[in-house]
Amino acid sequence: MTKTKLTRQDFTSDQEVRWCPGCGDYAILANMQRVMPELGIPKENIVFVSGIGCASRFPYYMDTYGFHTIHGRAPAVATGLKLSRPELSVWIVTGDGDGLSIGANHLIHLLRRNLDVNVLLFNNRIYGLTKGQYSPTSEVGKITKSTPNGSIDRPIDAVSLALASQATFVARCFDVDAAGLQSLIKAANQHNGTSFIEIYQNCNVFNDKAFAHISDRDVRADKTVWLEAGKPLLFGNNNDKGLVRDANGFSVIDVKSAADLQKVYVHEPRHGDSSYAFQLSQLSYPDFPVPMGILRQVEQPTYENCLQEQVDASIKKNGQGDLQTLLNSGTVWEM
Amino acid sequence: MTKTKLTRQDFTSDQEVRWCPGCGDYAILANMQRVMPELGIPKENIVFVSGIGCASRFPYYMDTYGFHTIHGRAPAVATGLKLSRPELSVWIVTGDGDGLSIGANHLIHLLRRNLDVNVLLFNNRIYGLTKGQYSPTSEVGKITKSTPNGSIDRPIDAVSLALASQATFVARCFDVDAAGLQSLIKAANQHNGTSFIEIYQNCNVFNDKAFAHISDRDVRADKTVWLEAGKPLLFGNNNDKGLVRDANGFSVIDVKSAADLQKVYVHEPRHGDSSYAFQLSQLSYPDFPVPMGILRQVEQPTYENCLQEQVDASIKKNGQGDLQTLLNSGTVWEM
Amino acid sequence: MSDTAIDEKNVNIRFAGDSGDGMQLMGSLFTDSTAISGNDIFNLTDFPAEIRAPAGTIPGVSGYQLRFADHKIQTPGDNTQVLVAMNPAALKANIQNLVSGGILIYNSDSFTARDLKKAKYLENPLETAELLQYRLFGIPMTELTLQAVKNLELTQSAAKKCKNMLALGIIIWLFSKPVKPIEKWIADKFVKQPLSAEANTLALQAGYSYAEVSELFTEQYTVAHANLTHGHYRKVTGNQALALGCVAAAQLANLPLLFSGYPITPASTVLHDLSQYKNYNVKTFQAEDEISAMCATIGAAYGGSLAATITSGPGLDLKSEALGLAIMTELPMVIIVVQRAGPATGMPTKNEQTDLLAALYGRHGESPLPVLAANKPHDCFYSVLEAFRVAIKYMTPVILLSDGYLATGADAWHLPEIKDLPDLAPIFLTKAEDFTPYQRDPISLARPWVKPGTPGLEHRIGGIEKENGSGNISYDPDNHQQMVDLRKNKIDGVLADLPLPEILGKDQGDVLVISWGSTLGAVATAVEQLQTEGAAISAMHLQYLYPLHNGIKFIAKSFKYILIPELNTGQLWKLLRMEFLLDAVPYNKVTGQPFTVTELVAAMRELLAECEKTYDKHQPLR
Amino acid sequence: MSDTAIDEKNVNIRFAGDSGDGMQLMGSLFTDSTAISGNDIFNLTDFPAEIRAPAGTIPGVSGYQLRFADHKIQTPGDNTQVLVAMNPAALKANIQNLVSGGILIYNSDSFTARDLKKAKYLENPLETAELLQYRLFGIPMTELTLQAVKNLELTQSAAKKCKNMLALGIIIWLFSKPVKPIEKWIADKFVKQPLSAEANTLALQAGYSYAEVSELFTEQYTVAHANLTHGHYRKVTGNQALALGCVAAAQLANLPLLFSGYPITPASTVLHDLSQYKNYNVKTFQAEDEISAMCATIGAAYGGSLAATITSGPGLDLKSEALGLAIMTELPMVIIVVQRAGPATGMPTKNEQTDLLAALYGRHGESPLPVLAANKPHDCFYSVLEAFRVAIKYMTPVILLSDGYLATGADAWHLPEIKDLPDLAPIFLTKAEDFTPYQRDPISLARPWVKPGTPGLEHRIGGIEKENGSGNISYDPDNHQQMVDLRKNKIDGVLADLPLPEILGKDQGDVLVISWGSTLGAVATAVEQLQTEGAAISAMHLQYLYPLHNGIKFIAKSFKYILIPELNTGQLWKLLRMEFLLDAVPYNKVTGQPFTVTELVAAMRELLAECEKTYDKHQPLR
Ligand SMILES: Cc1ncc(C[n+]2csc(CCOP(=O)(O)OP(=O)(O)O)c2C)c(N)n1
Ligand SMILES: Cc1ncc(C[n+]2csc(CCOP(=O)(O)OP(=O)(O)O)c2C)c(N)n1
Ligand code: SF4
Ligand code: SF4
Ligand SMILES: [Mg+2]
Ligand SMILES: [Mg+2]
Repeated sequence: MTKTKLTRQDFTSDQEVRWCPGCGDYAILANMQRVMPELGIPKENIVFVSGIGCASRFPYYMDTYGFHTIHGRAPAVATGLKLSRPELSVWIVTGDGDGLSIGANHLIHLLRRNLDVNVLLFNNRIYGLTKGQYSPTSEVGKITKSTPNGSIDRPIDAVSLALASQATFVARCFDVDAAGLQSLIKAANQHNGTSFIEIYQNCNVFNDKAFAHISDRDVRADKTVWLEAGKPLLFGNNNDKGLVRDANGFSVIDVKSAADLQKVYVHEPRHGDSSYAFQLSQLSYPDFPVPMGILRQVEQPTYENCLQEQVDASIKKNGQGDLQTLLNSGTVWEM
Repeated sequence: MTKTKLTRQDFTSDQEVRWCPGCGDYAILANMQRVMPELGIPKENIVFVSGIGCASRFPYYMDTYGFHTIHGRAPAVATGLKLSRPELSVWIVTGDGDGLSIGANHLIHLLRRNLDVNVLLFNNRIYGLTKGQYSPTSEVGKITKSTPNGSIDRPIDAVSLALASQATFVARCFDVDAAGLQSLIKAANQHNGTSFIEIYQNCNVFNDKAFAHISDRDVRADKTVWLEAGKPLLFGNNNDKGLVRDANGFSVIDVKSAADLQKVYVHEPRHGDSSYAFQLSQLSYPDFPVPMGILRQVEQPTYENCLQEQVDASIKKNGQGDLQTLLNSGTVWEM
Repeated sequence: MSDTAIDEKNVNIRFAGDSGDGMQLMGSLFTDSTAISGNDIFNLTDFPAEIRAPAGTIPGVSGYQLRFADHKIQTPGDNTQVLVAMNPAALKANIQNLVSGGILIYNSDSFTARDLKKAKYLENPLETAELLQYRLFGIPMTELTLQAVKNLELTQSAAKKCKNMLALGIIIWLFSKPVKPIEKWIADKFVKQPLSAEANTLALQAGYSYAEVSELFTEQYTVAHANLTHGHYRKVTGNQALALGCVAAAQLANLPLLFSGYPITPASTVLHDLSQYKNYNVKTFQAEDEISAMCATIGAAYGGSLAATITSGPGLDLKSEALGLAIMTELPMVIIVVQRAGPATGMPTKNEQTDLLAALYGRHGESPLPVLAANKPHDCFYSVLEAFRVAIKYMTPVILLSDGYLATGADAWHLPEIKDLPDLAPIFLTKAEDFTPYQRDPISLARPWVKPGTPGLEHRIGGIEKENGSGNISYDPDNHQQMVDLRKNKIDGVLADLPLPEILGKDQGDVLVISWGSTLGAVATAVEQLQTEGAAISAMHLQYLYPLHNGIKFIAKSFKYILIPELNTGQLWKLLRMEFLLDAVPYNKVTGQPFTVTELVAAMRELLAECEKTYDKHQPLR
Repeated sequence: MSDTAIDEKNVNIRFAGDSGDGMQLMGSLFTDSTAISGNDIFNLTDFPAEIRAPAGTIPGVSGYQLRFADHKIQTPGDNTQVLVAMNPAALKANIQNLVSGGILIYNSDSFTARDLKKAKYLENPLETAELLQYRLFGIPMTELTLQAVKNLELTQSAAKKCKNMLALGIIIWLFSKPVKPIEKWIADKFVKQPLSAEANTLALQAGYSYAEVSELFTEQYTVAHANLTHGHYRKVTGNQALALGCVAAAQLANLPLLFSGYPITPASTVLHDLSQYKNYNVKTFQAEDEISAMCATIGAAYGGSLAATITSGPGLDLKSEALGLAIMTELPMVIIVVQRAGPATGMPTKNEQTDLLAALYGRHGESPLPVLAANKPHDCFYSVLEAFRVAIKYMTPVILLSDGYLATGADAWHLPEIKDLPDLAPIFLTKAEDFTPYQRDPISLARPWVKPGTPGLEHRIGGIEKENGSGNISYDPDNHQQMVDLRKNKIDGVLADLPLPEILGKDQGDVLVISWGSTLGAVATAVEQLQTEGAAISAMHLQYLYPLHNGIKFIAKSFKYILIPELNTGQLWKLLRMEFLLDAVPYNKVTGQPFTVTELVAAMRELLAECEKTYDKHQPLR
């Protein structure tokens, strides 16, 4: 059935896509549909699980298995699914409200359990589906329908939170960066353990250009740094700037010579201590380039494997359970 | 009514204390009752709010106002209370299950909002009240009633999580360290914004000696480092060890000379970048001393003040609202 | 006027176009015109789905329906007599409600192949027989608009945006309304954008002139002034009235308000409105979820504020555990539930009355609380006041039910004088000999409301069962029984304040129709219509769903049949069986749509016909 | 034996001591002795509060009650005939249940001033008149124990810990039970701690000898072998039976089990038990909260596992939103609710039947699902199988109600043969022409169960209303009505499989008692007692609370009165009014305690007496 190489079309469902014209979600969908055939997974083994929000409509448009659950709970549904069916490739799609407001607790616990699933958090820094209230990632002072005088809570950084939750794969990307996004989707798929990708996504209706100051073509090179394992942290139009790291944290230098280049810190996503990645995650506009790409990637046992191992070990030790024996255990007597 | 200096007795309610004999909660209670009179707050202005768990019985024993709410929700109840009554001194008491399992999301959002309340999280790395299941802080491999083959989820570090949530005051202490605990309670009270104190607490019934490897008298000096602002990170019996910090993070050195001492990093809880505190929070037994005391303390606007300012500004701009005018706004016509 | 479809006593008009076409604004301005000229009004808005769909498609259609009349009206009307369709999708989505002989005004510029395709029309409906039964007026609205503003420095798309004003001008003329107030509105609104002001005014005037001079329309209509009680009126949606009610309750209670919520359709706009009323000592809190919003409400009530929260079905589920805590700690607060079509996510923009039993029984343990329901958009205001009155007097959380139909629908509200509103000021206990937190008022059974900060009254409360009086934790069996009984008796005691629900019509007869919530308008209209025809039918509307007035049972006995129409599978019907063993006939619909008067009249007629026969009363009809 | 208080057909004994005194072990070993010797048994344990209190205080008392009899029994008995009290607190907490003339055996070493004070005795009860009505046996248990083990190298406190074995030895002798099986148990248990083995054995033997030789007791009792159906029996608590039921269901369905839960009293031990059964392809998941546990259950069901979750009242509230999703997506799973005393946190260790309406109506929208209740500890096993049968056949979540009394109580379970258990194997759809996810089985109305991973059947499901058949999102009014009706009809269709509830007694008469859940034992015992006296009384017990069998209505008609005893304020009573307009007499108690047979008999007698008079049936009695 799935022998022949799949194409983008194979991953396009028959459902009419219903996001606002111009929404960043379209690009993410397109990239996903484009990459999926390259992963080599039979499409019947792929499941998209989402919560509620514009982002969470995603599963309807993928011609795979899909579950559009309730607000904030996709990680919990996905956990049950993955424990029940470790062989499936499970993708969670969530939004900044879905994943960081009502559902943040499930996300944290998913990450610390390290189930081998992939999380895509579409961060548009707004509640899209409910028509424009501020979200946990909205910047302080944000004027929205529910905050006419400006919001007063400090935004959550999804990547920092994921790191504190001990995520084993943490990455960040723009909706508009097709190449970057595709590479991250592939890397996430490769990773054994929970992969967390925050995608900065434009909601052109309720929060247009929320990331334009760093994502626009003319500023992107200067305002972001693309992280690559084993490569120095260079950015700027001609890689003419670099990040140097010392006991006081990061600082930016101009890279004009080989000597300068020497000073630039070499990205090491496999750092055992998550503090390095955390420090990266705290770099912010305008003082620093915003890190994009994979901040952290380490190997740790997955929850579903550990659980399966306990099951297997128990069978090995006690034999495949026999029901009659079980019932007849404890104090049994005959009348 | 509250003119005369209060004593410990004034903070002791008439309720019989019902923790297991030997429980670490007793020490925390005693210290709290001892410090309270020194805070100079009229006791009617103090409110303890808790969730459910052994720890959460705390409010019953304090002769102040108290609210024993439901599992995990104390931060949310306290938020409503503080928004409604900014002048009250609000103390949240929670456990590792209450605050980090069912209630972690409320905790995160409380911290990022930075309400001026104080959180005491009694971490005994177990569910006490429900008689001994593993908790989100239990170490991997923990054998409990619900994990006879050992737990498989990696523990949450409460302090790291608080830092990722942008807590403005983050500290850690032992139940058995009376002086430390009292000083932290006072500092938390002084702090303007959410203070978060994780208290390692012994549950002698279901998880005895969970912290003995670092808290016992004979090892404590070696296995922990007490943080003090502006002081070098020294530890060991005669302060003969120190923590050095460089681009690769922390390392331990023997401090034998003034030159050695020079190398030791000086604790700076007011660091603007929370990465420093995060890095501290990741130091763990047995390779490093566990940091105790205040990891981070910075000033940021409080949520209730910002909200009050918006109210005040609105009154200033529009005048104290007149109900009839409000009703008669919009399209009004006469019949 | 000789026209059969248009009845000048009562016109039902619907504006429909793409979400970007400004239909809501157009409708709202026309509503103002009719209201100011003295008609009674009722309007409904219609946002079909929660995500914006591509322009020109059916899911992207936005609608605004207005009924205006020369007499008091209670519903937005069953059918449309005039439909304004800005594009083929709008036509397709709304035509089925246009009465035969009705007026269809459409933007002929939009019936292009491209737009027809987007609307999934295989053939141009203008060229088929399907519109023959209507009176068609095709107007090149886009073109006329562009013409009207051609002298201004506008982009093509900005110019096109004015076509809703052109359409409005046409309608204003058609219904003989004055153009001046709208010009004034435009001038006020765009005071800082003179170009926009000019463009919109020109489009409006162009539409008006076009209608006047083009000879397209052969007649103009006039709906006379309605004879309503003298006074000031305003148009208000249910959600606006809820927000105003909360502010009013706080002012009448002389307390600050903390209003907590988590966005959810169709409740969110109340949070939006209230966040604008900060100078009324209103604080709003957008919580991280509904559990938090509920708990913050409990915290605020405990702190001595007026506290309320709002949500819809899924949020009610999430609040249920904390509601139990509110009941146990006996604190006053109001939980507003704007019902939408369920279960699960359901159909968020559609309307239903399916959360009644969840409001009553959706919590573990014996956990009674008062439940009441608003019945008209403007009644939402009074319902909030009543909910707070009971909450404060009886120290209890109260659930107030509204629904999607009330939330976005608007009616004409005869504005009250503040002095006629109830005094809600609570009495806080500030000192007491032998104070205990669960001492009770002998009559209301309420415990005292004590603010933290009160010297000498320090005490602890919580969710574990407590000894009556002392409030100490107690596992004593008899005490638990007593507390369970007390909590129930306290809520049942609310009845002491409540009059018997009024009867519309005679207090005996063939059929008694019992309704609750937003169906009042349609039910009352249907019953009045049948009463005019001489039928022995009466209606009774319940404001309180719990506790239920005992008198209901006795009144019901004086009728042969009881009919209970509901937008659910029979929840009040079940409740009345439960409470009074009342053997009523249910009439249910769960389509996400409100009742039409027509279908209710039919159901009532059927039952009235049964009365003629000799039938076993205990045989349900369906 | 001439003794009046001790009836050798039926003894009720209670062991009470400090939580640290090993009462549960002692009780459990004695239970085994009685069971093995052929008595029928029923036991209850009693942990008074959720936090351990200081030793010697009343909140620290732990109790174990056993009834053993020479005939079939259904309750743990109303009163105690023998009380073993290890300290004054244990005496104080339990003496009120000892029948006059009952045997009181106490540890006389513990009646010191210090222990009396801890128990809040102002005077030593042994020196007052309050114990005169009992037959007192003071035994210096601590001293005797220390004596017995004095030759071993034990700490004082380790030595003292053996006094439960000493007490057990005494009781074993008193009831003529063999001491050998207990010695064997000790040897097995402490195989790796020979010192403990020896100490416990010595203490046991010392107790036995003491009773035999001290001449303290003048008589020994013998409760004869009960005449039960031949076969293998085991002692099982309700919670153990739930765990076994889940394993059995998985084996019978030939599926792996994913069992998710969040700890909560009194449900947690089921999670504990199941976490030990991993070699039965059982995975357990301790979630971060109840919402997560519910959602993981949905995920697992979607994945094709047998999926279940367990909780108590507060957790049921939290699960309610996700339950709506389970209903909407029509996936099979079982939600077990072990009820405890509410509302809010309530009294977690106490028992109640107050979550029935929440199970039925605790969700927004029209969201019906089957609800059934277990009635005996061992019935929990069969109830789980039945719940899964229905869940799988009808593709629906099912709620199974248990309660705190069943959870920790134990009875004798006549073990089934596996081959007699139902086959639960589901049929997964693996291929289909024109597959759609909401195509339905014409009879059961169930949609197909399709496992992700099935090639060619890729599809999407979710909580938004969907088109019947295709499963596409649909806001169509008629479709919504159809789906609401379908979901309800599907659940009502479960009735097709259900027999009319059995009647205990004649199918007509004066009084019919209708019960549900854990009150069965007490109700049946009371009814049988009155039947023996010749009363025209029958009983009917409902396993299903939803859907309700129509026949109930017809049977009820053949009785003058219907009595509905419940441990709530009348929830089934309300339900039967709602469903059948049944005018029954409620008999309610909400004290956190189970019914006693005595109080039920009294209530029934009262109603039987009414039948003698000519009374208006529609006048409720209380
Ligand atoms: C329990 C519950 N509460 C609230 C809602 C309403 N709701 C739907 S989506 C949403 C937030 C969406 O924001 P986000 O997750 O950022 O997604 P986006 O629409 O921006 O992609 C909310 C509050 C709901 N569906 N369920
Ligand atoms: C909604 C809900 N779920 C579960 C419980 C049961 N419960 C009570 S306390 C507790 C955990 C307590 O652990 P922790 O917070 O660590 O407190 P500790 O007892 O260890 O101090 C649980 C699961 C509850 N009361 N309410
Ligand atoms: S509202 Fe925003 S996020 Fe949602 S579909 Fe439209 S543009 Fe995208
Ligand atoms: S169970 Fe543990 S945490 Fe709870 S009171 Fe006892 S010792 Fe303390
Ligand atoms: Mg968003
Ligand atoms: Mg704990």
